[in-house]
Amino acid sequence: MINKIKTASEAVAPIQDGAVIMVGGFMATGTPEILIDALVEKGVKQLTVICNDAGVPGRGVGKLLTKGQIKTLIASHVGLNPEVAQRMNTENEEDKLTCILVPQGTLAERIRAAGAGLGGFLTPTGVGTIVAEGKQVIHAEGRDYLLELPLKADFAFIRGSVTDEFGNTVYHEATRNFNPMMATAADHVIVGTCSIVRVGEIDPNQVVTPGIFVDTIVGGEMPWQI
Amino acid sequence: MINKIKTASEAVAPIQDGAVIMVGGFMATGTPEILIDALVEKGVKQLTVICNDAGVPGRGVGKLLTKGQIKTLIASHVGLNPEVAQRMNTENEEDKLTCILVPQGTLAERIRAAGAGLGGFLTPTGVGTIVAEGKQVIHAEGRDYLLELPLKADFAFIRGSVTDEFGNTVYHEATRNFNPMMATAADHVIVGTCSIVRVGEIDPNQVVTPGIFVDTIVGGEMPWQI
Amino acid sequence: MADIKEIIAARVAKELKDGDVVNLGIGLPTMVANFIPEGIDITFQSENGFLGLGPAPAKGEEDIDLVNAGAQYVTVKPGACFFDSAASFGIIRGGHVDATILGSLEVDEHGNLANWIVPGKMVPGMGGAMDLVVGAKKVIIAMQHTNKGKHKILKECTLPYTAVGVVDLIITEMGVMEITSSGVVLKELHPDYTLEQIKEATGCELTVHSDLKPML
Amino acid sequence: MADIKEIIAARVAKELKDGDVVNLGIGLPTMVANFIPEGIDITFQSENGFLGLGPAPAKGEEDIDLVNAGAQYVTVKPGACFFDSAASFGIIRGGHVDATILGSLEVDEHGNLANWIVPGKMVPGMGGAMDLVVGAKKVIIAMQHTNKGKHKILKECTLPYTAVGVVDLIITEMGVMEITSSGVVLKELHPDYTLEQIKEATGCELTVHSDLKPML
Repeated sequence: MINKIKTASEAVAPIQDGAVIMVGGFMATGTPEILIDALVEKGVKQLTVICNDAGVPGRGVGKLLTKGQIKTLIASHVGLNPEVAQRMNTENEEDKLTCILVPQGTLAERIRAAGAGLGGFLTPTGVGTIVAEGKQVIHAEGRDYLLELPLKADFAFIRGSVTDEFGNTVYHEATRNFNPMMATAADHVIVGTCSIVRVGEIDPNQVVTPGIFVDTIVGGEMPWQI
Repeated sequence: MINKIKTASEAVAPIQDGAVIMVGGFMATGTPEILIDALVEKGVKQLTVICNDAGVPGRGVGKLLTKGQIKTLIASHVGLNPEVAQRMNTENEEDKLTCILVPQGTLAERIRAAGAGLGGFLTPTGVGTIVAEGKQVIHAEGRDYLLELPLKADFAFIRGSVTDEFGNTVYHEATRNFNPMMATAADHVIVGTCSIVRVGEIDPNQVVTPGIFVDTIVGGEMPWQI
Repeated sequence: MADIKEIIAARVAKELKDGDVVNLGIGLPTMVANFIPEGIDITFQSENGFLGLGPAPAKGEEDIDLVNAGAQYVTVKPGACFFDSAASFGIIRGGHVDATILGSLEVDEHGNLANWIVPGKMVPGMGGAMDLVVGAKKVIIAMQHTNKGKHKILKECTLPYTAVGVVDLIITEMGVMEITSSGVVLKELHPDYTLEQIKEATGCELTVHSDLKPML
Repeated sequence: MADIKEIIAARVAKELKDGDVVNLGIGLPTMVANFIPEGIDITFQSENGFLGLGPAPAKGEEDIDLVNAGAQYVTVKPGACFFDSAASFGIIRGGHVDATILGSLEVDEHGNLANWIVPGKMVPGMGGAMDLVVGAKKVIIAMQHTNKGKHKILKECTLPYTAVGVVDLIITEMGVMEITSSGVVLKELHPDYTLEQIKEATGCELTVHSDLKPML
């Protein structure tokens, strides 16, 4: 079996300036902090980050934001991290953050669509709002829908609770959120996990993310990082 | 808590002639045979059945077919049940079966879309084939896709391995197949399950079908019915 | 006089029926859970990925993997289940949530809702609100009737929409209002206010229901 | 001479690389699993809902909840996982299957495939085949070169398509052929056959690769 286990700095080594990275987590619950920390240390810039939210200062993608590593943030909610507004409104063009807001259900579904080989989907969410701007409206079976397109990434940072050496992963409680979809929608998937076990130790009925989606496994993720 | 537990005949009592019924299972593995048996006994006719396949004679939806209760079958594969061809080609108009074939991935996704409130989705499957007939072709990001529409039903027959009294359900091994999507896409969902347990006995991390989707629970489903 | 927020939350709770699946927004709506009558069994959904949301944990008993969509520690009740965000919004958009209760900056007489952005000022993002109000069977707006005297219930929203034509019911400290095809209908008036006061506090025409009741 | 089906299956197995995810069709393709060399780790997908498909169980050790897409009893290997049909076809359509191996009634020089229906005669349905050939990174057709002498590799399919322009490789008992933008290229010829024989058994032009090798 191919050995997928690496250190966090080895895992993020292939990531270059300008990369598109999906980061699991919801207000940093379910975000692999060890991978974020390694990326902060590596110092790559001009990143496009796709994440439900902007975390909070000092946690999750908030750390990348503080370091000025994010050029574009695609998220559903950024209100709990005041740095987002500051960086969106900065007069220093080089530091300026572009923030693209996507309804949470649409964000989850666009990521799923990319992973599942769908060319898009029709959602009633956002019809008649500014979210509809520039999008095709399709009338089907008596109702208007927006055509939303798939969303892919170069890398995905996934946060597992238990991962076997093949990459099969389960998520504990509310840490699951965006992680399972993101694991399917990036060219290169890195799992930061709390516990690495041998192949066969996870009941096949309980696996949430199949190991075939996982390229790299990093152990040592903690239940909480400050 | 509302009591959802009924006998099989009580469970199928609301089903009338002409109903649209989704039936979980893949070649009858994962089909709730006790519910099929109750429907055979009830004798309703002119049903539209949505199922991956036609089962085999004497198992799964094959039993309904033998009794002439199905008017229209929506499935991806019917080749392993020779009765399908016989009934499609019968000269007796009243007994004639209409069979609508849908690619398996498209069938699963159409059912999911109905349950998830999507107006449809774009799939590359079927482009350039007779499956595309009558469907809108949408060009997105450099590729042609078929617009496929959601598929709903009046009733869903779901086969659980373990179900708690609220309806939370897990599926063993290959019995899962279409059951989880169908549980979301019908007005009235009936689970035939092998084992009914108390609320709280299933680990919340392992539930596959949330109990909110389940209207009726019928115990006594067996690992195999002959 | 009881706390205004408690008055609103208590009244909202009466809209919920045994067996309902309900999503509560952040802030005031969260308080609705405290007013569910005995014998009424509600399943609360948390859009970050579970059903069966319970009360806040006791101090020192927080589970760090278990927070609600507002990033607060919570508990789950027996019969809960966890799932991913795509499944969560499948439940929401698919019409499997009986009622969503949320606050708003503005609501108008067409049932349009504006609660996610104040251009040039506040850009928090819509989170799950756009999906919730489009998908839930019943949309209940629970909010203070005015913003320090400024109208929030209007003829036309002035802020960008969250969604159009989705609001079913508005519950404030002054009354209970239904959005109908002929505008906003006042069904209950709180005894602390007069008809004149609520009309003055409302930025659109308020039709008084022929069987107007006191809001209790 | 070895069994024709075994010759084909053994040659197909050589196309697979360590770590590949592979879906095997019913019939001949299923035999490919018997020819995977030591040290090559393949994860087999079963489209009815799992990864990590293993060999058939011993008589009497069948698990009734564990069958493949052909309704035969199977086993799973350590590291397997189960999922639903939507997830299964997400894996397939999403390009996460490295190779799909299936038989066919007809293939043509444009890479078009026809293997699911013979109008007026056989209407078994497409099952998962249409999704598999559109989604898998590599589509390998493993079949006997002709149907009792009747051409199966054609200029144009005569039967309704399963999909258009999807076939990468055709492996028969006579040779290994690649579908390119300039038609069907013969890359390997089985030593039991002459160039003339394979050309005669093929219903379209067969370009012989400049570095033609024996099929072993």
